[in-house]
Amino acid sequence: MFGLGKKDFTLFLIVAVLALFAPFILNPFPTDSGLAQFNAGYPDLMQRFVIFGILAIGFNILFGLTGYLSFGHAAFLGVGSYAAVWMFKLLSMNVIPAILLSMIVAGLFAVVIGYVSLRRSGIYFSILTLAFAQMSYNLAYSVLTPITNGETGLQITLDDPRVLGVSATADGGIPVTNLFGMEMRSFETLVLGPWEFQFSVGYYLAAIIMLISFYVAIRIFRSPFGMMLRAIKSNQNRLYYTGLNARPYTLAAFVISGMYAGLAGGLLACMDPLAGAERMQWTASGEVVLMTILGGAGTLIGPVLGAGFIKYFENIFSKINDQVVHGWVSFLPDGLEDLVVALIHPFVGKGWHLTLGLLFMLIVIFLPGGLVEGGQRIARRLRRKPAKDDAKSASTTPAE
Amino acid sequence: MDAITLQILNGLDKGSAYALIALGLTLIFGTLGVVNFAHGALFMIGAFCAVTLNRLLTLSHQVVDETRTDFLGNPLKVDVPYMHDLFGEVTGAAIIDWSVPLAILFSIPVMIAVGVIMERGLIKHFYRRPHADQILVTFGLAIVLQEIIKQIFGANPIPTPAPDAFTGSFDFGVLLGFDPNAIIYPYWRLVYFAFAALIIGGVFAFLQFTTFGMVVRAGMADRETVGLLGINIDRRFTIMFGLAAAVAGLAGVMYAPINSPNYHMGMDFLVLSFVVVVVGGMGSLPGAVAAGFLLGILESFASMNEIKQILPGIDQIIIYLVAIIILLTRPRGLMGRKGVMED
Amino acid sequence: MGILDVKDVNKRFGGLKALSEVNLSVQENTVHAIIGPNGAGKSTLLNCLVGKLIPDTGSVMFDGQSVLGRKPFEINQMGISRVFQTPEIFGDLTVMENMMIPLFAKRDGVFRLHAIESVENEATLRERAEAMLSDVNMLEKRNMHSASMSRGDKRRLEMAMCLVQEPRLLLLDEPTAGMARADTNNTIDLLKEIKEKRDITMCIIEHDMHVVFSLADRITVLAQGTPLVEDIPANIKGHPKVQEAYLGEHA
Amino acid sequence: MSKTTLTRRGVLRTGAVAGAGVALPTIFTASSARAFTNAPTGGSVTLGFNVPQTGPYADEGADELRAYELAVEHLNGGGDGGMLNTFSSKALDGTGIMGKKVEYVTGDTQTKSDAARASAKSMIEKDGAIMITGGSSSGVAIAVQGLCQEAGVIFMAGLTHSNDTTGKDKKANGFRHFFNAYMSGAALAPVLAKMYGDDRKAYHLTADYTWGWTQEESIKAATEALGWETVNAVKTPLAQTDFSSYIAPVLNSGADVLVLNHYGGNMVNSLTNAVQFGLREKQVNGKNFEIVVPLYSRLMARGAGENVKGIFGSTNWHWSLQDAGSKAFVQSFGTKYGFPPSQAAHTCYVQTLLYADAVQRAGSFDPCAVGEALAGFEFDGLGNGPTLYRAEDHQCFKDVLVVKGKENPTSEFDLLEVVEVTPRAQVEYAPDHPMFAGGSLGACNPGA
Repeated sequence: MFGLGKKDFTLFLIVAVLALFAPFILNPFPTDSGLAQFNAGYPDLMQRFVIFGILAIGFNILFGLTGYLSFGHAAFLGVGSYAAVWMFKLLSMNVIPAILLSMIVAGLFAVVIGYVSLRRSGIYFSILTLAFAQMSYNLAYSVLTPITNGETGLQITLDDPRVLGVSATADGGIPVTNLFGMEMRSFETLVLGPWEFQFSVGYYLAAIIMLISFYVAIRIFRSPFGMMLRAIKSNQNRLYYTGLNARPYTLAAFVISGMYAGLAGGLLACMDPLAGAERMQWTASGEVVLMTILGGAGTLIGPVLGAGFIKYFENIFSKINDQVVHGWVSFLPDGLEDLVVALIHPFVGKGWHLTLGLLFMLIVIFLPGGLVEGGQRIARRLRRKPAKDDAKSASTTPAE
Repeated sequence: MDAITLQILNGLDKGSAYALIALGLTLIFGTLGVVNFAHGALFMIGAFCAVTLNRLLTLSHQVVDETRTDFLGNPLKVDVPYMHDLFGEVTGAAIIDWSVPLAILFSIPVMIAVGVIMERGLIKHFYRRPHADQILVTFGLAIVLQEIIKQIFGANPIPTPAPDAFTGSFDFGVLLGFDPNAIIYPYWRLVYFAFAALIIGGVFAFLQFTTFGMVVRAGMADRETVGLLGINIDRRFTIMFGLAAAVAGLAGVMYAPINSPNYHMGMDFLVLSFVVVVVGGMGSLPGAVAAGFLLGILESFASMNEIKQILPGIDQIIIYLVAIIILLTRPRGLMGRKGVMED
Repeated sequence: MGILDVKDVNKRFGGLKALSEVNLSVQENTVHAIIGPNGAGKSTLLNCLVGKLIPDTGSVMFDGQSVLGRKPFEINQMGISRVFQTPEIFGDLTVMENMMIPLFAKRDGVFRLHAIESVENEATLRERAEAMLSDVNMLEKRNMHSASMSRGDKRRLEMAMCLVQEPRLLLLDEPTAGMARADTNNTIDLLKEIKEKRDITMCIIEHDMHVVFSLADRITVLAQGTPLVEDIPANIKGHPKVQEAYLGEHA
Repeated sequence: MSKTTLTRRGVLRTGAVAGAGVALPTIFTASSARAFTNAPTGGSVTLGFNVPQTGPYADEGADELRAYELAVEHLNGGGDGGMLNTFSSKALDGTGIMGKKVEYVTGDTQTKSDAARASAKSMIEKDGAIMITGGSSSGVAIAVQGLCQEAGVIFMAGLTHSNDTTGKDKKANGFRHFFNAYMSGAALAPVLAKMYGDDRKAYHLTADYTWGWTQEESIKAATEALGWETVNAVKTPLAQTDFSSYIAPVLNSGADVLVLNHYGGNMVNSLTNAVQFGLREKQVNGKNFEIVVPLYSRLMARGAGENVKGIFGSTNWHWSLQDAGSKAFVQSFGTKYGFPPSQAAHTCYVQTLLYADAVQRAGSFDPCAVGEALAGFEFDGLGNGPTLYRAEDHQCFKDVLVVKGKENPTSEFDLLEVVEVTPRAQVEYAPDHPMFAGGSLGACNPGA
């Protein structure tokens, strides 16, 4: 179906259903319950899930297939965002030209960086990409401020030209990003008993683009091109003596993956028209790497899961403060309540980094191969089948 | 000319910190084949060894001073360190004053223990895992370590001064025949440079002249062959990890007076030290040291006004620019061996 | 004029003369073996043929075109395939995928961005791959993860990968090095079969004389970087210079 | 799913409904649209406290959060009431805001524009926050202020010192109580001239980003107006930790004053390095070499330890002030937490009270009504003397403190002493002053 095999089509269908019903799935707890803190079904976070999903899918095309570990992928996200915001400033608030330009600019940027960096492999390649990204970040934060607005990040203002749109709305406000009139920020709330579900235009645009990206990624994985990329990871020497030049293949993968990042950056700017320089910092690049490894490098769905996992912790755990924890355990006697709060305290709110770090370690120790591997194990156990070694070896293992 | 000499001094000083961290990083990589993203955290823990010792020495009891008031208008409680009670005010103050050098002694066992526990408890299980897994687990560990430090010591930098004898600066230029005041240099930075040179020399001598070192070097060159000789290389590697942790920790202890330690200082140095290691050539000890000093000096030159006026922002990117140029002209860094981490 | 002509090739590594005045001509549809003791320059010569090394002087012509200065993949595209001393296959891929890659290379050249097409839909190529696999008795292993196969199977697979490209010249670099006797015999049988079934030119670099005598149509003996003799196998066996070269090694 | 009720909380404009009609099922019928975003419905109102909880400013963020919690306690009638008792406006009575109990949610800005906006969006979209406040850097403040303008909620800035916050990036929905770089310069320069003479040669080291630049510009203008000469101004990378290569050349430049336009970790390190290099022991041009840190923060000064002694700078507020408001605040903060509040805590506490008071006086949570109540509001009793929230740019005008590092601190909090309280008149400027030109407030946005 749609040129996908049965398994892939099923996977795609599952992802599509999850994406379309995310507002329900991510809001399992009634709004007034103490557990509502864990609901993730509000527009901004859902948008982040799918947008960082796109970023990780793209990164996985490079890393999962070819084994080239780029440590500078955030740079493409950053230039994508800048390109999109500039489009909003100069042309119009319609998201289509912004998204297109962000992909083109990121693609061109990737051609240049990729052409140079791919002259080396292994960690030397990683450091080259890291160096390019850090240079971009440092310059964007300082001397390139006229283009990037440095520390604050590039914003849209009332006196932008916007030749195909308006500089300011009739009531003096800054116009809003939209798709032919549908505003990205607008959303509807559906109340069902104690539950509240939010349906955001921006989220659905991002989700549809994510599904298209996911579909394209599946096709790439199953294509001769994708096979060549896996061959590059497996044995570049053999590839050379089989009459194939690895360089254009890796460069193409790098550029495609850079364009995915640019698309993600552009979408971020569409949902919230601000492009901050921190998007390009090495920690942001590292985050993409972590998302991919955490989910399962080289698997189709892994990177999306990894992206969701990290963004969930960043946005949900950081907001749990002592007052909230007290709310949960208020049924306990006072002394015990304070003790429980004191025990939970280091891991939530300002301690969310600690929880994330611990989870990184636990996952990589107990689930080599990431969340997908974990899921497979659970599935196998449920089917009460003994774990087979060939199943494990047949799945693509992460690169060394 | 004096400006250039001054920047060379600055560069050597920055370079010594880079070289010390990179040395341990490349040692761990060369012997164990592990990409250790937690190495910056070891440097940070070293610096906090100095802070901890300082805190321990200044453990105090409170004495109420009725003549003064605190911010709420209550009588002021003055902290009196137990050291003053134990050794008298003068000696006690002197001991506290020397807490950073004393922390060297304190940190060595602590850092070796941290290193050995890390290796035996965690890293050991990742020797045969892909580098990607190693990166993830050590990165997770780095976050955990720095968050623990943050929970204990807070996020703000903590002043950790050098002993009074080493604060202040002296006129280095006069020694070299420049005008007075041309090259003023802080004592502690000279101490740091000398200390770094000593440690680097020590590590090289240890690897060069002891049997232990020779086995480790052989293991770096070809692990399997050494394993076949029936030598228990794993135990030696554990010790090497402890040693690398101690080197990073000592670099941190001595760095504390230069910049007040904070919990994220490890991450600040991590990327730079990776660049240093790779520019030097993965797994090459002399390469790491050479690259550390080279990048330190170039960074100092790039921050000179005369250069910044011609190339605005060059000091922001110099290290990365140099790394790119070196890696493009020398495929495996300055002294890298073929085939290391290239697949 | 053969299909491969090596003329006056010299190669130095620092002070060491690896190849000196090598002249060699491989005729179409023959099996030509190059033998010699260790350090005779066999591997250096092979690397000069496939583009890994460039000789200091001399020329290497394949079918009237110089291969010098071309990259390995360009030389492959000219029609030279290579089998390595230790089998080089795509270990992370299945046997079938290993077979498809050379077919794509043959059809599409050094690079093509066929990123949206599906491998599943390449019926013609799949048939050819399966035919080749059945020729080497590996059809039932087509979905196996290739890294998990025995060394003998890997060797077969590698040969199949080379043969499926229908090369005009197949270079084999010590195809039986390090193999047990039984495996060696299997490989010899395989090569014999290939030779009989197809019109193919092979050039075998070999250390083990036993292997080449049962296969080769012509043999060149290399010693200290220079060809000693070139003749049919029957004449090589008793040749005094060959004896000397090999005995010299054993002494 | 027995009963299905339907409400509208979303920001949905009629145009969008028409456009989105295809995507949205028909069960979404437009009900009576409320006038503004997140109008509180029940018996409580939610405020969003967006402070750095991770990263280098985490301690400052923690102090801000303490102040917010204290403010909420006081608004809801708990504790000793703090500055509610000294505040010149008596609209607030300790029963929450307009009778609604004050609740709050917290978020982590990570001191990154992106993360701060994500966190603020989450508080607005998920938790229904009606006002966002907090932050510890200008980049974040400007970014979040922009977001609040778009989303239609009020933004009460926390610690932000850049001229741009109420200059070229000012927004109708944003309000700043904290002082700015221009005010630092205007307050500090006369004191410096008095202490160090008016023929000094200054050398600036400036953090290479927008806040650093505005501060350098402000201090330069103010000192040059009094006769100082600027020998050189060097930009330093934000990520710099070792400033030796920037500091070493200062002595040979002919300068006799070093101005450090740095904040946070940058300030701690550059000041420590400058003292290490012995600058303060030197004589240049026959005068003692001096160092100035125009923006002081007590929390950061702690990181520099002994090195701050005798060094001049400016600050928005300090706990040693003896007016009734400051004393009341220090009393309740100190009693609750055991140490005195920082200037960041003070400004955050005050901003919360000012917001609550404005709502009470306006009689509505509508951001436009609140904005009107705040604009041009004159008040006193909140620690800085008589203060004006200027209508033209939403900047507070009040006295500015010139401080210097204390020689004999009695505790780890007692690091600064107030040298002079610069009167408000001296730091005022016209709304169209060139350093603040280029932006406009625009119209207030109630969100729907």
